[in-house]
Amino acid sequence: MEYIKSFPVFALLIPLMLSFAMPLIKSDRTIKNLALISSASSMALCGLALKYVIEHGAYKYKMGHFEAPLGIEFQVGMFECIMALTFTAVTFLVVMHSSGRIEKEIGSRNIQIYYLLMNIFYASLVGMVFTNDIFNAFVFIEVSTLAACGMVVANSDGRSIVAAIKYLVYSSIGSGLVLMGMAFLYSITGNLNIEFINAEIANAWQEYEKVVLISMALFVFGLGIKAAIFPLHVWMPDAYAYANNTSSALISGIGAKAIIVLLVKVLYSMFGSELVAQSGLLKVFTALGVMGMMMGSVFAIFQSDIKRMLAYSSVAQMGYIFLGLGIGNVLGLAAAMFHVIGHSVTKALLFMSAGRLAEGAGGVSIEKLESVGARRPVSLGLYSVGALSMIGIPILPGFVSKWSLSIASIEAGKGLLLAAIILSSILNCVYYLPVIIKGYFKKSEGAFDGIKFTRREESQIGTLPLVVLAGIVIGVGALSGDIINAFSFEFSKLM
Amino acid sequence: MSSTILSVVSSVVIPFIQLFGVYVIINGHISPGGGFAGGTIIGASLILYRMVSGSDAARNRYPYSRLIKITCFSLLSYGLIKGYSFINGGLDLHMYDLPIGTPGNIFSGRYLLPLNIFVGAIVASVMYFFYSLFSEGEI
Amino acid sequence: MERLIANYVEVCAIMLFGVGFMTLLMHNNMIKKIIGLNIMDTAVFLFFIAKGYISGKQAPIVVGKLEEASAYINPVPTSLMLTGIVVAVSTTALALALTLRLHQKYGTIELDEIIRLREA
Amino acid sequence: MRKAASVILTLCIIAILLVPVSELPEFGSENSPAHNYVSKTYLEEAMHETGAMNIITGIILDYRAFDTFIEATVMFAGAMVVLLLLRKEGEDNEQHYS
Repeated sequence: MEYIKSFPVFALLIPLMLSFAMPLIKSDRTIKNLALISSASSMALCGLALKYVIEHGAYKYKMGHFEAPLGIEFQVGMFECIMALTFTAVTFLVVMHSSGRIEKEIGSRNIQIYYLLMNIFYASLVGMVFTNDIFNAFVFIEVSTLAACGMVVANSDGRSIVAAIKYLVYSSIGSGLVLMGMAFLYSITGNLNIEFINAEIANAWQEYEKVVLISMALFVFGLGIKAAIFPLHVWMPDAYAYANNTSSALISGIGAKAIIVLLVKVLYSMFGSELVAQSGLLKVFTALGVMGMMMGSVFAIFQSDIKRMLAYSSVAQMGYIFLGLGIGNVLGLAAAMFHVIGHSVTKALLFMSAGRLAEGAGGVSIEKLESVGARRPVSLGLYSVGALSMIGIPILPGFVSKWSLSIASIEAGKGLLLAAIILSSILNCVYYLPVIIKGYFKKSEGAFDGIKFTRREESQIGTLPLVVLAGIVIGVGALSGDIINAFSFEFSKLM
Repeated sequence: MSSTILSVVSSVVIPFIQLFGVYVIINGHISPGGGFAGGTIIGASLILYRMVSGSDAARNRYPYSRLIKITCFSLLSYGLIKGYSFINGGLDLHMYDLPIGTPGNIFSGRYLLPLNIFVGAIVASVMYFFYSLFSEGEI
Repeated sequence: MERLIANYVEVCAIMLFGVGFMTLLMHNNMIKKIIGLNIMDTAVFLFFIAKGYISGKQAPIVVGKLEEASAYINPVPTSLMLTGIVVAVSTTALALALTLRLHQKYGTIELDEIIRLREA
Repeated sequence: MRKAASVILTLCIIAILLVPVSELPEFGSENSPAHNYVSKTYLEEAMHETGAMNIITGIILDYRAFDTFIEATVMFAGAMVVLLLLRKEGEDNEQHYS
């Protein structure tokens, strides 16, 4: 009896159970260790589940005693396991990096509740990736929204409260639309499991054509608001910029990505790819993608605050992902999902190293970052690794996803997108390179007095997770070949 | 708000409200109601007690430490019971399960009764949390 | 068109959704925005439960003997909406708590004044 | 200007949503696709498999118990965030545990 089949469930239950135990524990040190243990164990369990799936293929895990249409089930496949492993790995490194500096960021009163919300947040993302039941995914979206909102206001400064309210109002509208879409879908299919809905839609399609189209549009708009695509991204820059470094690294790194994974599951395994192609949604995605890439980068150029710049660059990268969805062929989808992994790892690295740079330079504005390399050599080095990946230097994941997106668009006969990809990459350089150039080469007066040129900036423990994350970024770039093949094999079954 | 009429009437009414809330929770799997409805009723009685007898008396009677222990204990045991039955069912281990019993009486239904009680406890203390945090900012 | 009159409950639910959405967009006061959010949530719950209703059937509670399945309404939407209501309660409590903190910090809960205060 | 734009936006959202409503099965009709074998199985099997006379409780606490478990976490997370926001100084840890 392979107990390994239930590992995804444990990967989700352990952080939830530990978060329920946290209010009873009083010492902050134990709470930090608990958070570290729970994210490490989730990562290990997801890794083992991935190993099992590689050997034995995908399987469905029924939660409790009842089969699919009655009970809830988990779909544990290659796509889900790779995504869950990425999310838990990023969380583990963010938690390890935050344990040294959380007192500085949010004061020592709310540590207990902060780590509680962090545990609930990433457990709900793992659940959102694995679940095969649409209403269950909706409840996971709600938990991740509430926990993310709590993490944004943890540093209780006025601007983060305004950002959190905007975030909450927008995602409430989003979840209202998703629930309305689910109501339409339930009224014509009668069950809530993704595969069963797909089967029911196949024969209910002719009779209730408009209902299926409208519910698809509601799902796309609802999840689009939560994933912050271009025109609906208004809440995102404030939420990422004014939250403390750890929360913005976590929420931007994996928060919006799980919604994209859910959107792909909803579109391709619930509605079916021919329905998606027929409904003209691909043109909408391509348009949103191109607009997002352009406008996101343009906004990012004019930002003076480094964290807002990174937030707008997230909007641009979301544009890449939607461009990949809009191309419509298997390679485009695989490239988009690879970009989800590459971007989630790189963005977490960028936000954490940018936070350290801001501390070194004593402020978030980019002008202050002149010759910050003297004070924070390691952080700036790691920041430049992330920035080079974003720009698209070969070997790094950013380049691989741009490269495969352009191949996919040529294959799909939409060569015009090539121009958009190249133009957006140039725009990326315009707003990523200045920070590196300012940091290393510009010399502002008074920058060097009172600094002893030691190689170590501060605690070695603090920079270890960042170095490991930079290694992972390079590793993902190196392993990109078989990740994309795995995804293409997986999506060729769905297409 | 601590006029004698209010305190006398509430000291008579609150036990019956809580009794009714417990009834709704216990009979959740037989008659309409269940953890959520019963929990809200008990939460309302806690709020009524806090309103009438003032926050100091309420803080002694329902201190934050006891409420957070009850909430965490019921969440943990909900997770343990249901985690056990997820693993037990999912892997078809057929390990020991509570008997279903005859559907009519209270101790029927495998884990329905304990789960209803835990959910009721969670909902009651969370409602009380919301009220006391919004009104005085402390529990 | 006559189907719209037959589905009058769903039409009212969608009207309510529009009312909630408009309240959300029109007003700057945070409390009114939260009221708009609640109206939208209630409209979605009404729509979902209306889909489960079968006229002339009783609630899915077995009283005495279990009658055959066609004597009861569809239990699934009602049980889903239990979860939806709890989600709406938590989101509203969170939004109200944030409004309270806004009032403590900026002295006002008009969103446009707060943005002006922040810019100044 | 903003008010006019939001009124127009809301009206066209309502119009868009009313289009599929005109195609949905009648309200309260017996044979709409939503009342398919899944709800029939719930109604017939719930009492035997879960022992619950109240079928709704049987569904939320046994068939779809994972849903209700996550939803209890929603409530708990909501309470914790409100506690984080509205807690005045000297509240939680300093209090002696009776």
